[in-house]
Amino acid sequence: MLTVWAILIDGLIYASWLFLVAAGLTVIYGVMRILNMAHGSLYALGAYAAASALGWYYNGVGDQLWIALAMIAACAVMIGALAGVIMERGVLRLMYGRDEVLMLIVTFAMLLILEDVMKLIWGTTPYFAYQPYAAMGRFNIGVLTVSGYQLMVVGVSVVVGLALWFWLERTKIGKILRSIIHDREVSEAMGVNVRRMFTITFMIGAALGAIAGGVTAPIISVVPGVGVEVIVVAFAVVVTGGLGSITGAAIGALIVGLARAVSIHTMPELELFIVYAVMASVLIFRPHGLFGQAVARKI
Amino acid sequence: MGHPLSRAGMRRTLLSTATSIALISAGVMGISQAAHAEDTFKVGLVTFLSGGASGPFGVPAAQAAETVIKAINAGELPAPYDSAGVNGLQLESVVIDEAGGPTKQVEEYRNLVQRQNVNAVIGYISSGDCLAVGPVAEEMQTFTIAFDCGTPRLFEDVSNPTYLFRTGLDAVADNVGAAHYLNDAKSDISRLAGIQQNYAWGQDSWQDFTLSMEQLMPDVEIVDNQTPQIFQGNYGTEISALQTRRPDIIHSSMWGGDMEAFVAQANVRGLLEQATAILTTGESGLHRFENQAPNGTILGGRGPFGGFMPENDLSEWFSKAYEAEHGTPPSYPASKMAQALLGLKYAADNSGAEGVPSSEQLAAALKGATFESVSGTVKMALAGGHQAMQPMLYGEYHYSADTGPELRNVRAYKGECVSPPDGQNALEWIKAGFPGADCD
Amino acid sequence: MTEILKTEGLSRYFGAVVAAEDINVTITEGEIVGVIGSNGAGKTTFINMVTGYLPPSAGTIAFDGHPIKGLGPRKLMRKGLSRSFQIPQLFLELSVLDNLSMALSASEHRHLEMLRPVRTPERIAAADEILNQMGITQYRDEMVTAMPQGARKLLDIAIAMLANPRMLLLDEPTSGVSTDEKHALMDTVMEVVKRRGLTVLFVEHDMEIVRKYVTRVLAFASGVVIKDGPVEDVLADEQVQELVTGKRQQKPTEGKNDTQDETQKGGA
Amino acid sequence: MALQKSEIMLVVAAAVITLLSFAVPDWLAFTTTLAIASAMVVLGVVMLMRAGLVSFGQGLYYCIGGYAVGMGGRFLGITDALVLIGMGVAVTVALAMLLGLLLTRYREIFFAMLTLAFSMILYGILVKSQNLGSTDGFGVGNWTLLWFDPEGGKGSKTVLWLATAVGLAVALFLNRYFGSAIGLACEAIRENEVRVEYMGMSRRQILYINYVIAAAIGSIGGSLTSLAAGHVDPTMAYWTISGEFVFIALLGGTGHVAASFIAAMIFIMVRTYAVELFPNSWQLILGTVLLLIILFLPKGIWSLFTRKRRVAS
Repeated sequence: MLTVWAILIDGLIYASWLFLVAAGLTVIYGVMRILNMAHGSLYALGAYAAASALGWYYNGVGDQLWIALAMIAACAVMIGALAGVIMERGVLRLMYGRDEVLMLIVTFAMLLILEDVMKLIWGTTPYFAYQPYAAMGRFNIGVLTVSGYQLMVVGVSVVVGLALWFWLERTKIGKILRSIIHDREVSEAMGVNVRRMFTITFMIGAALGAIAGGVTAPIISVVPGVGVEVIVVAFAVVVTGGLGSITGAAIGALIVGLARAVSIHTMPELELFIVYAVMASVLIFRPHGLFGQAVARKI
Repeated sequence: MGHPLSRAGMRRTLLSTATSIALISAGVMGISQAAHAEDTFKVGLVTFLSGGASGPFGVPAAQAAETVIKAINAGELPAPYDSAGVNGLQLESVVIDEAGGPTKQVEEYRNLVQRQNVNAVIGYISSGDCLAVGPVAEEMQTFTIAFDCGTPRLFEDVSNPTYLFRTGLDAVADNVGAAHYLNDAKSDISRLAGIQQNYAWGQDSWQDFTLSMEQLMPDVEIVDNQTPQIFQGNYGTEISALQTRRPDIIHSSMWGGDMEAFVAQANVRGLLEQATAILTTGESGLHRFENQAPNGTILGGRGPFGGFMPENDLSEWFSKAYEAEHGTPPSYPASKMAQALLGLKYAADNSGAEGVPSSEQLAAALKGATFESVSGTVKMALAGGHQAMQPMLYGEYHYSADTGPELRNVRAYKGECVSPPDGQNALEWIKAGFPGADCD
Repeated sequence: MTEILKTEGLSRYFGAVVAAEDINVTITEGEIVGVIGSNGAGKTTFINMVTGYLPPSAGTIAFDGHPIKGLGPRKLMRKGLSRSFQIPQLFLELSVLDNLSMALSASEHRHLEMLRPVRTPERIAAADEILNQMGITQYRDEMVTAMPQGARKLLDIAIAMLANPRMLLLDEPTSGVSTDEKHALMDTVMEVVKRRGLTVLFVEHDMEIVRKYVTRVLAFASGVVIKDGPVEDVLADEQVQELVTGKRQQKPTEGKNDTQDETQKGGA
Repeated sequence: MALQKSEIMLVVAAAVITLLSFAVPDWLAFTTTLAIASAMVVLGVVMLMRAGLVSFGQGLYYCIGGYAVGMGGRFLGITDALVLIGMGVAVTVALAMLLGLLLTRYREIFFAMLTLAFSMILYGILVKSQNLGSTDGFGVGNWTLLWFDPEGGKGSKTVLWLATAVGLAVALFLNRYFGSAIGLACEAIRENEVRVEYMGMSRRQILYINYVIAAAIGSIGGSLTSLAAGHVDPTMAYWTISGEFVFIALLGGTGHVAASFIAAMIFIMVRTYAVELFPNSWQLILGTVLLLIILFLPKGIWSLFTRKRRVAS
């Protein structure tokens, strides 16, 4: 029974984190049909930015938890949006209209470049900004302890999910974006400035990636390569859930998170390929993922 | 000793990156003019400059190499290495990134030897790279020192080495030593768990450790072993799984950022109040653990390196010089690189060669030799004189505002205690109950 | 005179939308049948069902006396039932000759050959022949992207013919072609059809063309066949008249119609 | 069948490499061998690309080919290089025939992700196989070639000759294949699957055959790599290695078989020099080169040759 509870709690915590990482990826794909491999680098950028800001803050400036949390959010959003604009305006814009798979390679190239740029800026020494994580303490649930910070990540993830839903369903930009998702050519013909929408979408997607990194920074040690490790798992989540679907990303994250927790608690040996096994088995039965839709060719 | 994120630290990182780039470009410039210059000795240095192993291992090792090579060329080392250069030759280095996997490293090794015409190669943190490069070193007849990799299979695969050396211990010694330390210092434990990165290093470490524990502390129950992916970073689920098993000792061979992240998370979650961690590579975090690892956490340094270095002229000089240049005391990978370079200098100085010593002369000089190093006196007593036999040390981490981080209750185990006699398979030796071990 | 195609109660629904309902048609070998009706009347749905692209919701189809419902396009091609498309379905980045060679290799069941070049002298000769018959020889070595719409239509039909079909369904062969070219195009096509002795069913909006070439007409409206018979009888029918004239009035909005919608992306 | 012009060129190129192997330094021979070996895996990727599919998991077969050589020598005592390569191909074909049944249903990103998943599952299994050395992998024993024992079982010249011969055979085959009915049918599938079915061809059958052949060729590349490097490890199945093959395939383009070989050589040389000259920022250089190629040579470096020819004619 204890194990079952532990699995549920751990699965939920991990799923929230996965959703945070995957949300930006799926938003960008949904609107722009670009599977952004550099999403992992945006995650890393957010993590580095947050870690260095926290390092500066706790190194004599102050030690207020809420200021630290606000700094994480601000830094991550700023650096993510900034990097997003540069990437979209500087590189992706030149490539629109190319094959979907070619865009995948373009973002792979950006990933390689960003990895080294970050190394030139931040060096290779691990950055460690554990203070907020430590400051939020822990809660005991029976024999289990859960860290307050990780519960907060669950909250952040719910908030981000709801905000995205609101943005897409209830705002004007959201409506325009949905029309682009539905039919790009028609929306373009009807006067939608698709390019501007792409820039906005990419900025938001990139900022989401950076937020995921920023929120994770106090938990992990930020080292070169953190982004690369994250990207494939995030891919697996969005593909499982159905590319371009926010609900899909949430459900995909839950399934992968729970499956992983089950494996770690019962068969730790399987952990390495559980994500891929889940993705492959979902795709076998639902070739476009859980919430993905097949587009039939029209003749 | 400031926080690594302080502005000074940042500047230092930038500065050291810049200097290493400058150093490297200088090395490259050297190719054209000094490819066959008779007054230099060219050494290829291979270490991680990118990826997760670069921060904790690769870059400190590269920085140590920078410091030591400069001192060797200037003749500033303490005795017995106070002559300038190696065998009177200026030491020139070519630094290569170890990232990219064994196949690529084999390629790079060939490039180093044949295109860059290096006289010797020092490098390799990853065991996979060592295993792939070892046979090639023999094939290409080039004097090669593996400075850090820990696989005990290295000299099983290259069973009759001529050119290949390792100036450190293998991973067996880490884990046999860890078991001895627990037996001596924590005799009351009953439940043991582990967490290892999911790859060869982690798997081998856990195997060696649990087999040793079965010999030394057969009553201890092994309750769990978690195998998170390497560079995973977030160990929340693993920590709960460990908590539900209620161990009182947690063995981990995780290294670098992973190890530090695990320690910090486990500490916040209260796991490290429940259980004491024994970290076989924990020394690399010694100066970074403040507020993260509880006092009493047991650290190893893969031998008498880093914070476990004995006090002698060389280690004193090295600690000072390294800290002066790079802003933090040397961790064990830095010391191990320094030791490999000292081994090279010893071999060159004693090769009896006129001018540039050949690989054969270097190998003959280092084989079975005894040389002074930052870790004390190194005996090349294993693998037919090709691998160092050194003591293994463990100690408890303690931090106080007055003293800073320090190691207490340090226990040292002789090389003869933690390494199997020459030629014997490590696993069989452990399973047989360490025959011939001298642990007094 | 043998029956070649027979449908009974053929229907297709998209959710609540009736695309085709209870279509009972029998076509005899050698007939040239015109299909008329406004956009969205179910003409293309009918062709898509008969050629295996859309599974029918109900009803049966028999080709040459054998039931063919449930068979895919590939199997139907093999049985001698071929079609062309309203929007030509071509390999845009391959040369015209390669498009044709491919069709020939498939009709010879040799499309899995790995070592022989696909352009054998025999296939080149056969391709040249049909290009000549269709009057598009000048595009032989061009990529399809370099061809004008009318030539693409002809190439699309040529490919359909290379499968050696017994029956050919042409989906709006003259749509997208200028009024001047329509007659020339149909002359060319029907010339080849006659030479090959094919049974043909084609969808057409231009009543002049219908009158000129067909012996029999099927009139569709709202997914149902409202009239089936000799060309003069059908066109004289009041209901059909209404349909035809009504359709003429509708013409400016053609692009927004749902049949059109269903088909407009074909070439993309 | 008379030799085509490009076939003569391929034969000449192979002959030149063989002759040069006597003159060039050992490291260049080794690098060339690796380039030829990875070019073969890349050709498999190119085969799939021509059919409109991008595999991010060709490392699966590259790895199987490598491990077949290593394990055949270690556990079965087989030393003949050709037999070892053949074993790899046999295992690969068996697996590809199984996975192909599933994978031919998928397109685009789903194909890419599923291929990636399968190669990562193999990676996971190998990492867990402690008796195969886990992530460290293991050394490939000495091997022979048709009863003779080249340079004491290792010899980088012999493996270059072997790679050149095998590479030539594969290149000649694929050169024919790309111009054959099935080769063209693959391109047709990329362009318009509906028409392919309406020509009476089965796209799944064509894709299936194409996939299995691509896998077999990838396996040969893996076998040659492990014979040359003398070591195998699970990295061969890791997704970044597969990404590298896609990288090289794009670099070369799908225009001609020779493009993959040239691109593989360029890639390895660029990487070698970037690693050497800028050990701290070689990824940056690689990424920039990749972007520039996609931007200015969307059809790969081979378009340089065809463009020139078009200008000339």
